[in-house]
Amino acid sequence: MSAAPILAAFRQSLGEAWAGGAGALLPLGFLGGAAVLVPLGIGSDVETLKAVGPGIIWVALALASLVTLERIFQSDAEDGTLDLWLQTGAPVSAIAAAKTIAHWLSAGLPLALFSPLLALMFQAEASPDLLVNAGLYALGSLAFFFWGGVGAALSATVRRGGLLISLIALPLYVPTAIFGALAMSGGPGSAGAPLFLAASTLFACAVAPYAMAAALRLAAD
Amino acid sequence: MIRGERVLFREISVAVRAGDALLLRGANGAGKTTLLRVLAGLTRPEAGRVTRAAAHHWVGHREGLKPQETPREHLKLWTQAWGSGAETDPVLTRMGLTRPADVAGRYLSAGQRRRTALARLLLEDRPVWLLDEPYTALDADGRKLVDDLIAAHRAMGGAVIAAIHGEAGFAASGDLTL
Amino acid sequence: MWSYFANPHKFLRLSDWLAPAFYSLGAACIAYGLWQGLWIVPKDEYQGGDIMRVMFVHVPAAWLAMASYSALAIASFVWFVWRHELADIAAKAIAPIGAVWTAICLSTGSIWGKPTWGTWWQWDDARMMSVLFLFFLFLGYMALRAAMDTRQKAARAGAILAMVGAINIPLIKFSVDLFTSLHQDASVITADGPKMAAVYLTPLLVSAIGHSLLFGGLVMTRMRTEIRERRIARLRSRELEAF
Amino acid sequence: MPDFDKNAAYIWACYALGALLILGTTLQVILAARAARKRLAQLAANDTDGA
Repeated sequence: MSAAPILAAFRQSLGEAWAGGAGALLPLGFLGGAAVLVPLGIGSDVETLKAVGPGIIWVALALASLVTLERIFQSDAEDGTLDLWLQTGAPVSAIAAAKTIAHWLSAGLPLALFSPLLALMFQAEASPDLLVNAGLYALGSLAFFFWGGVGAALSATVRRGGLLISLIALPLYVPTAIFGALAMSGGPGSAGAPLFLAASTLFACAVAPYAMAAALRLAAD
Repeated sequence: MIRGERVLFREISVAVRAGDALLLRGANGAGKTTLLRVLAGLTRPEAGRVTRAAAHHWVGHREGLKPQETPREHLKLWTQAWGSGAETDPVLTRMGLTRPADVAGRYLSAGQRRRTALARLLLEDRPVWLLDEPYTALDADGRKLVDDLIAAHRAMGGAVIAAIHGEAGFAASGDLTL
Repeated sequence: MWSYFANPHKFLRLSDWLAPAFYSLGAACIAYGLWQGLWIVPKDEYQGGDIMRVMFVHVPAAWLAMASYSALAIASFVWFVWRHELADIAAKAIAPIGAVWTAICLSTGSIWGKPTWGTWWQWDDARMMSVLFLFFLFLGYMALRAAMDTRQKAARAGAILAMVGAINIPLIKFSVDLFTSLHQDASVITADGPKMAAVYLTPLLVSAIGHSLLFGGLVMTRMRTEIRERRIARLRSRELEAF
Repeated sequence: MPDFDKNAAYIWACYALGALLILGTTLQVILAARAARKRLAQLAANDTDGA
């Protein structure tokens, strides 16, 4: 067995994510748009915005992952590509993971890298901490994409599966959201939180591909 | 094999040898596609098993071509995925896809998409071809091309299992009516 | 052992008398718990006075919320590994009933919270949060099953999701505990554990047994219904084919 | 009726809600079971007619 099918799946997904010329701009616009609505909704009080800012970015990341994941396996199931990937002989879990990572690279990671700017808009002090936070957002969003991928694979053959993905993924997003927000709170107990965040992301990377593989075999059946 | 509450077929055994061409026949909904998918390992049979002694190619009724993918990109991708190292240009020429080679899938005609899917058969030499309605959407030229490909494949000792609804343009070595 | 229980006919015969037995015993236990809880048990000033009587509904519901998800996960696992149809029927039967008890747990917890904490919803209570996410797991499971077009697909998709949920529960629980422990130790509901006086413990245990029996009876009845529904579907499709 | 302190309304609300949900579920389950049994009996009767 070689890694060639896995690399090819990765490459195809990257191409797919960037198709239409928008690429990462679309999710970026989504994140920006969703985040900018918040001050309009809750007012422009500096202290309030400073307090809710990190959390808003987590929520926006979770939403962005759900929005981008809706089609990743569904389109494969519809156009017959899934049948081909299942017959390459490579582990389906590895192919599913490759596709998920490709979509994370084109939607999750750019959002995380963009987060310091948003944090500044939410009145955070400019400091190197914002870059650390960007790393935490990147780490956490990877878990979002993997768990969301499970929902996406399970609802690959369901029409209007987007709502279903959200319902399935929501409880699975909880640990990441909690550890992530905790790591940025600076309060008591926040010291260990980045480690917990990393551990829960690792857990997602280890478990989700197998669930995705089982779900994709089902989608093709 | 059970689909929903319907038993499609039971106790079928399918075996092909080198040079064989097996035609699957049956009315719409009889289970031709399902049997092919079972043979390809995509669908799990309720009972029984499939023993595959050789690698196979799969061309289903969905082409597997992405809307943003051009035929050339499609063939490159699968050459890479299968590690076959085949040249794509001769294949494109053989399939009559030179002109639309760089047109994205969403702008191709149904026949051109089908030709692209069939082109995968030439990327790597695999003994068994599983074809689901290979003539769909093809013009007379295209049908002739399919017949030629199958003839060449069988001459080289390959086997074909195809679900075909109408007339087949080649002499089958066996029929299986579902 | 599994193959014995996996036989739908044997199940139908067994549940024919077992389900009514569960119903009557469960009703008797719940009635005893109600009587004790509402009339007999003295109010506990440390637990906020009479309000702690809510515990005789709330705690059994919380226990069943967790037990029913465990049962769902086990049934899914058994189906996934051994493909016994009855295990899938059980999983399908458990989910909505489990969701109902989870909803009871959430709503009574919320009503209990208002006079004790002053709010209908306490984000700092780890148990309420965990049960809320459990509720979402149930909802997702039911929605996924409903979205699949054949029963085989519903069974497979449901089993995958139930197992993914089950291995995530410890992590969710841990993260929620961590989240709440940092804010404040708000748990007023300390009604669990053997440290409770026997006057409360016995009626509570009897109530919990009663709820469990009722739950078991309902699941069995739903399984019987599902077995019959599947037979109906089979007969219908046979009629269709005869045409 | 027992006499509770200031929180009587909350207690009764809890018990009422629990009873409502449990009885409602039980009713639904039993009705569904009956309907299925009846339909199956009907179908089975038709089946033997046809055979």
